[in-house]
Amino acid sequence: MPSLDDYKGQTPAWCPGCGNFGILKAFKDAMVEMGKEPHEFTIVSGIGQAGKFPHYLKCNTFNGLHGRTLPVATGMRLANSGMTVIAVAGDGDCYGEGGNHLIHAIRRNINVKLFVHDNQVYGLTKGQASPTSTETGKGGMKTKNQPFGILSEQLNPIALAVALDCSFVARGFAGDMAHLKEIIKEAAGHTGFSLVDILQPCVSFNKINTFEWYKERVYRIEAGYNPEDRITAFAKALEWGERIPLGVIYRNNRPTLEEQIPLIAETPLVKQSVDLSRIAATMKDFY
Amino acid sequence: MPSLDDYKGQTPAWCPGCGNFGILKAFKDAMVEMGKEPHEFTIVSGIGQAGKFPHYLKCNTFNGLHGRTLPVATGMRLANSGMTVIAVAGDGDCYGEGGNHLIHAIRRNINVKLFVHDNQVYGLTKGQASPTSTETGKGGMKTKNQPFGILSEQLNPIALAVALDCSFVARGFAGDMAHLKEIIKEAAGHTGFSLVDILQPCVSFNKINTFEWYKERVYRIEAGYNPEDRITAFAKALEWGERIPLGVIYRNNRPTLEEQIPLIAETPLVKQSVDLSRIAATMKDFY
Amino acid sequence: MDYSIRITGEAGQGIQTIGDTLAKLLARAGYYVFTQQDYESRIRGGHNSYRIRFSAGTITASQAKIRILVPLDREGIALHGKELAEEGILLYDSVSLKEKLTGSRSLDIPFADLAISHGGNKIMANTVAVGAVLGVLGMGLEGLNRIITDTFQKKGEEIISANIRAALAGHQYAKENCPHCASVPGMAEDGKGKMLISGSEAIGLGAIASGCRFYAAYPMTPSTGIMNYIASKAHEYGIVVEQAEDEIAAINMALGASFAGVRAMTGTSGGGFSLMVEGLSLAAMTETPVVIALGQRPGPATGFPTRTEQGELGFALHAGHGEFPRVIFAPGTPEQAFHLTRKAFDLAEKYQIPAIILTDQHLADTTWSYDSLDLTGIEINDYRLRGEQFQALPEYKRHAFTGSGISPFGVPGEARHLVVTDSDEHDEEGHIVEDAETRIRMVQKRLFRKLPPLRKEIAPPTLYGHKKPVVLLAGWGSTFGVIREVVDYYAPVMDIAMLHFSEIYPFPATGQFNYLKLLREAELAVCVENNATGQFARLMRTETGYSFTNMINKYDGRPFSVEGLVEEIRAILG
Amino acid sequence: MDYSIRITGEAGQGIQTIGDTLAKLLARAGYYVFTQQDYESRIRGGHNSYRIRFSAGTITASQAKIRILVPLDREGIALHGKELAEEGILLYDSVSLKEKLTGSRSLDIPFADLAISHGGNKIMANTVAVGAVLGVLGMGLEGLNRIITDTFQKKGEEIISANIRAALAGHQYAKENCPHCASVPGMAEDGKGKMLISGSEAIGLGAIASGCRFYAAYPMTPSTGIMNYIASKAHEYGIVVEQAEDEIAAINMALGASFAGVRAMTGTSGGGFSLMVEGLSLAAMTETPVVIALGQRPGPATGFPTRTEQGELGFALHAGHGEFPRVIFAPGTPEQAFHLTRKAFDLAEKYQIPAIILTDQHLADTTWSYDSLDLTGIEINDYRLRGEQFQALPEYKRHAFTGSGISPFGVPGEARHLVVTDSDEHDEEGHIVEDAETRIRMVQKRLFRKLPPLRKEIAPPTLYGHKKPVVLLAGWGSTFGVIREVVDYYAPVMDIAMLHFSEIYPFPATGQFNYLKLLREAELAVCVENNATGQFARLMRTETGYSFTNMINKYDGRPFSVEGLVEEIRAILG
Ligand SMILES: Cc1ncc(C[n+]2csc(CCOP(=O)(O)OP(=O)(O)O)c2C)c(N)n1
Ligand SMILES: Cc1ncc(C[n+]2csc(CCOP(=O)(O)OP(=O)(O)O)c2C)c(N)n1
Ligand code: SF4
Ligand code: SF4
Ligand SMILES: [Mg+2]
Ligand SMILES: [Mg+2]
Repeated sequence: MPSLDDYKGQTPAWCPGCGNFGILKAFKDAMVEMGKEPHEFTIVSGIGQAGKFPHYLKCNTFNGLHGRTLPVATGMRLANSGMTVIAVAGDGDCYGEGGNHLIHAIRRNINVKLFVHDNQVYGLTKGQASPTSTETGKGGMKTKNQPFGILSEQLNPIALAVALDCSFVARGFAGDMAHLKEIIKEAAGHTGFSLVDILQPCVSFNKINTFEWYKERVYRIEAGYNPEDRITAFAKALEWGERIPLGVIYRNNRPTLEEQIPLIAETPLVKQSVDLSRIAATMKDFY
Repeated sequence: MPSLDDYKGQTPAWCPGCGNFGILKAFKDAMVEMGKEPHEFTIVSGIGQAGKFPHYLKCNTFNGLHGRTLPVATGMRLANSGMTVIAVAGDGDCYGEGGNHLIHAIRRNINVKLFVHDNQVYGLTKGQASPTSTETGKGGMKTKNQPFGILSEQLNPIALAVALDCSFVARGFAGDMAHLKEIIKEAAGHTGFSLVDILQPCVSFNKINTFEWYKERVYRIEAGYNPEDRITAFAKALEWGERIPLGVIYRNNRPTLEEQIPLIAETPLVKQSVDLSRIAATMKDFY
Repeated sequence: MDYSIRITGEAGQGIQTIGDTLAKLLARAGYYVFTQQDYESRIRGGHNSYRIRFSAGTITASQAKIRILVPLDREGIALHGKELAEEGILLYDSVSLKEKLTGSRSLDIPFADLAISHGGNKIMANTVAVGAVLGVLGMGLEGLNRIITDTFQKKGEEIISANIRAALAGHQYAKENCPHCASVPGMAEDGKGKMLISGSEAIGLGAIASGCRFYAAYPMTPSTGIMNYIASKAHEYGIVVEQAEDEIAAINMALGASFAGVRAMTGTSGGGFSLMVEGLSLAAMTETPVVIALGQRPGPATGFPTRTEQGELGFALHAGHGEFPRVIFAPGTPEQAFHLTRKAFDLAEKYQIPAIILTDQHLADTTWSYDSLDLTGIEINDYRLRGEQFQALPEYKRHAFTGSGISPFGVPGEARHLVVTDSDEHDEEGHIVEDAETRIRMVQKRLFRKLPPLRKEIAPPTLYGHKKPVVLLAGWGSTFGVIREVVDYYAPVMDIAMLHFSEIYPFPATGQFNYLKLLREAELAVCVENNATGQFARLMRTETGYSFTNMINKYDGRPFSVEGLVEEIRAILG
Repeated sequence: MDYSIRITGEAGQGIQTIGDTLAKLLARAGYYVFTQQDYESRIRGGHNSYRIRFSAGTITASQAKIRILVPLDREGIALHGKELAEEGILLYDSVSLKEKLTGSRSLDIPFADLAISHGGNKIMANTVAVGAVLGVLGMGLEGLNRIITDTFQKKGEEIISANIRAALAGHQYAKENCPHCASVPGMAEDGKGKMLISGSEAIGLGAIASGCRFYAAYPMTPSTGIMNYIASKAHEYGIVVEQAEDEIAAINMALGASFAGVRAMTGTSGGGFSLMVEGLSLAAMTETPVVIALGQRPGPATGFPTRTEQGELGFALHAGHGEFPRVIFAPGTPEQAFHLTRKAFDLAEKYQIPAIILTDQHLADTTWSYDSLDLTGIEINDYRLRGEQFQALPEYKRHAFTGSGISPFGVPGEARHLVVTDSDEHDEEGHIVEDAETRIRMVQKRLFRKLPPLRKEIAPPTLYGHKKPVVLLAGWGSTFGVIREVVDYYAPVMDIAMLHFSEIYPFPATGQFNYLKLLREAELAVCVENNATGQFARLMRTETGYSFTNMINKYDGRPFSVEGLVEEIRAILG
């Protein structure tokens, strides 16, 4: 059984007080509680503060490009469907640069767990608006590179995911580690593409959506809530502002991409040996 | 006043019987009825059968890259907010290659009219699955390049647009030209980003979603329907299969991007003269 | 014996089926066959053509003169009629074309009427036409009947026999009405069947024979053929084929699969490759092997989607931000394509770098005939650390500095060791760093340590023709076939040879074969390129300082023809 | 008078504010100033440094020897202490650093305590430090007080006076406790203020002065500074600045705006440029002008996000599928950046092509001082057809073949004429074609007709130093400053010069200035590049056949230092 010590990675280069620390803690705790060994999973991360995540614990890691976590993770799962593959991305990373891959990863229902460190800002590049930033006119921040303010409507990733019939959609909060840990475990246990949008205060660049701001608004979704009804889930997804729901918002049991490919339904591709004995026979097709 | 003759373009290279002819006809009729002159609007199109559209009528035209209609159209509108800008794309073009731009154009609410010729297939490249193709296991087609069938869940562009709070969302059908014409006029008249998904039978490569298939299923949305309620719209958006609604599914009055930029709220950028007399004064900032 | 058949028609009229059937029959009959298609970027209408050349000897290009012309459209007569040989014949259906020709070189065959009267349906007109061509050639119908039986197996006995009757009707009609056609030999002498394979299929087959297990791509002409071929063998060979949402996803998926431990590939054309360029750079930084088939077509931008050009050599060479090594192969024939695809996979894995197979629409879509492809030595060197072997290591660092310069590449999950990599500059373990010392060593490892051994792997160019040529025609990639035929054409009257480069980068050294000496000693050294700017000539100058005496460039979107190139060279010779 | 100040600390400790304030004060006091920062890709923590060099004469690089070192972190002492000059002084707060130094070259100033006791809040420790540096330099506080007043205007009188008190406390403490500091002159002789501008700001200012009306980009270090600067002037100059969802969108937006009739630009770094490459090719095919600022940083992939390299010359030159012309400028100074940005806009519009401004993190982030930038001739040539002039044309074809080779470019909507373009190969009107003849003429128009006049626009390289040099140091882009200083260093003892290329492509002709002769006649011709492979040297060989006698390459992600380059040259001299 792994212990927290097995998960000790490099010293984080995050700012003191950053919400990412809470996510890191919740994640490690979840892995330890699930008895997952570091070599049993791979994290694919992008570029941004969130992208540095895998360096700060221990696991197989592919820290790729900004915005491209999901295609890499998809290729990995198809090649090795025995491996747990986790994608860690920033809100800019995943909803901005990588938006198209999100749409299509959800459609594929590749069994990847996506954790978005959603600080509603571009952290690493010093405070530009991200897709989830609130419009300046609606109380959002001002940025240096947007002379007319943030004008695009704040993206609601949860509503987007529900609309795309995403297999598992949840929201967590870096300031509620215990709850977040449970969501991480639930996502990891779910079979199918899982999006967990994690509210993550950026203490350096987002002076609006602070720990306090979130704490005043978030609530754990009530017990009787049925996350399997898409219309209900859509309505729940639209909640934002005064009250922000935390927890599993939508879930279904669509078959995963991997399950639908007979070739790898039993044995991961990487475990199958290559047989070239039939090449000569195949060449005969051309006669 | 323009007449249909003013809109005579090149001879279409589409297959005889293609649904695109109906769209072309409806579009020209709409323009003529609206009294729009060819030089008064610009069509930005992508690559695919749909992308050839502007060559087959008369108008200012930027036939750009596969998937990139919306950014080009956005740049155009920002530079010339006095120009009507229409984007014409294929389903592969706009929901596949260009999916990210769709998300963000909707968020921006740039006042561009997007017409998607949705034939649920890649026409020009000879019959691969598009994002809106039905899964093979659910009655969809078989393709040459997908040995395990079409496995990704069929994209619902209407639901996606509603989730993103798109300013105007409608569905038309190439086989119901009169109705389509009205939708085109309504979209053109709406202030805000407008997505019109047009069901367009591809007689060469989509042997499933034929004119007949659609005709059996489509219906014009009932009179009392309220397209301004987002939850209702979401429920309506999910209708597909037995019954497919045609008409305006969702609409709101969000301010457009152009309206929110004070600089161009009155006069289009392209009409404003450049004044360099203050450059010397600006240089003084550096002292 | 060296004949050309040309079938023309609108897209959708079925000239591809007619052409494919005839080409297959001729190859099965033992002829050397070469086919080439010319088509527009549309699905129906327009004007397309299908050329089949067959001969008792090796052929590697089309020829202009047509022996049998079968126009299914009137444009075919207008555009190609003048290319009909003196002894040639034009087979057409005056009723369908609404045009009646005069003169002894045309034969009016009522394809549609015969189809209706013998097959019961106009749809079989193309079958009648195939039968008629065989009749003109004096070949039997057994082969065709076999193909009909195979093709319509699922449609039932009825359809099969109707088609067989239709074919017979065309055959008889032609034989009866074309008396002077009897002179055509019915069979190649040796009677041994040839295989017929396109460039795309050869790359696909090469990938399969390299143990490729993952292919992700977004459709784009002229690369889609590779995907289709590999997809057709996916079940049999255990290959996951995934249509990506865009080309960025395609290459990143391939990198994910490769990192996970399987051989992975993607393919595209110039526009899609443009989108893959960031991923290419990622492959380099993370030292993740990947093979990319880049099928060129005329650019810039969308250009001519269905036509050919060699316009992206410079781009392939320099694509990607930052500095890193790569391999670039530009096969000249399907045979080379097969072998070089295998070599590309091997080198990509061995050196943990990206390898690019640079083809174009011409090579992708033409089919060539061979007795067979050489399969000796088809085996896979597995350069990855797996299972026991990986677990047994006392410690493991993905990007370790080693004696060979190549870091050990373990398959994640196969041992307790962690496999970590990063697109940021990283240390031996794969974690982010900021310091100058590590950076220097990593650049040296990724770049300077790999290049010299990599360069040793590269084979010199091929010399075809005279061993001490006075006239030397240089080329790369898909011009192999046409240059070779032009050399044959001029060989009787001058000391001429072809110098063909198919392994382009690292640029071949001269140790094994001093091709520079040959170039310098030739009186005329002409660089023949299917592009406007002479990209290979430029590369040659950069790499060796050598400048060709002459250049022949073609940039109209069409491949060189033998006749055209012969003329261009004649003009140079003066 | 040639002094260097270095401030070090963790990210977030405020060394940038201290550095900016001091640099501005020194420039305002009439000194020539050069600043350079070294920072990591993180927001807080780590170890950063800010160098300020100032002098009575022109300076274009940093120097290693530190006259005043202000470490806000202990690492600053460890890493930079050894670079402290004999006469230098180290100002530190032993309480905050929890470390007490001995020796006469350090001065312990209780920054934090003085801030609390005089300003009332520890937060003013940095103000104390600035005051202390001024005290050490023997400069007055008037300038600082003005900056404090400006900066804290919105925060109110209270804060302003507290800061002024804090500054005074630091100033007095330093003066009193640093007796030998009195020897430092308080003012530059001429007393005339200098402007201080970074490469990024200069490009931004140049864009504004070119009539740029649209800037779309996605944030990426080190190009974000350009966007920020232009955004800061958007209201004043009527510029729409749009943050795109990705770089693909950014370039396509710029093309849309450009087509619509306004001058448009985008900026990015290598990774983002990789994503723009397809759009670049689109610009070429549709002949839509666009200016792209490409700020290089060490690659491949993410590399070193905040560091410098000249690794993308070959990429910028060959980026994009298909063959097309482009302009590439690589300014060596902010002044050049300003003027070349203007020239880039002009040429892009005149020839309807993409123009690339190739900089790097070093040029982007260093600030340089000038008496002023030359604004004579700041005017805009409008090459578009608008309003009456456009409407008056009897007919109009966007891609017409003309005598000059340049097609008329009308602004859509300004006349009844339609403006049509296509990424496919097209006819004069802009509609899709498939034929060979049009293709040939279009390639000739886009490529061959434009290149010769374009090449004539390109200025030759700059020669600095001896007119008949025995040692010639060649460079391009951001190495201008350091090479220039090295030339000055060696000038007393040898005939040395710098040959600097800032207009890179089309490669400068030799008609106006036969730089090749100079290179060939030099005994040593050294190509100095901030990359691993010598990309400029390669380009020189390709374009001219000339090979440098020596190369000096640096690829650790750091810019050359004067001292380092002096040593490397000494090693070559033997
Ligand atoms: C292709 C590309 N474009 C831009 C960048 C620069 N960049 C690095 S991180 C980042 C955004 C960071 O925001 P987010 O993804 O929200 O992550 P955070 O830092 O907030 O965790 C950007 C724009 C890049 N590395 N690659
Ligand atoms: C970057 C890029 N990738 C791929 C292509 C090839 N391509 C051209 S059209 C097309 C798809 C066409 O499908 P769709 O957009 O649905 O349009 P349709 O032809 O069905 O109208 C593709 C993949 C391309 N031109 N550019
Ligand atoms: S900038 Fe924001 S997101 Fe990044 S480490 Fe600092 S607090 Fe966290
Ligand atoms: S392929 Fe399909 S979409 Fe394209 S023109 Fe033909 S019928 Fe229409
Ligand atoms: Mg973020
Ligand atoms: Mg389609």
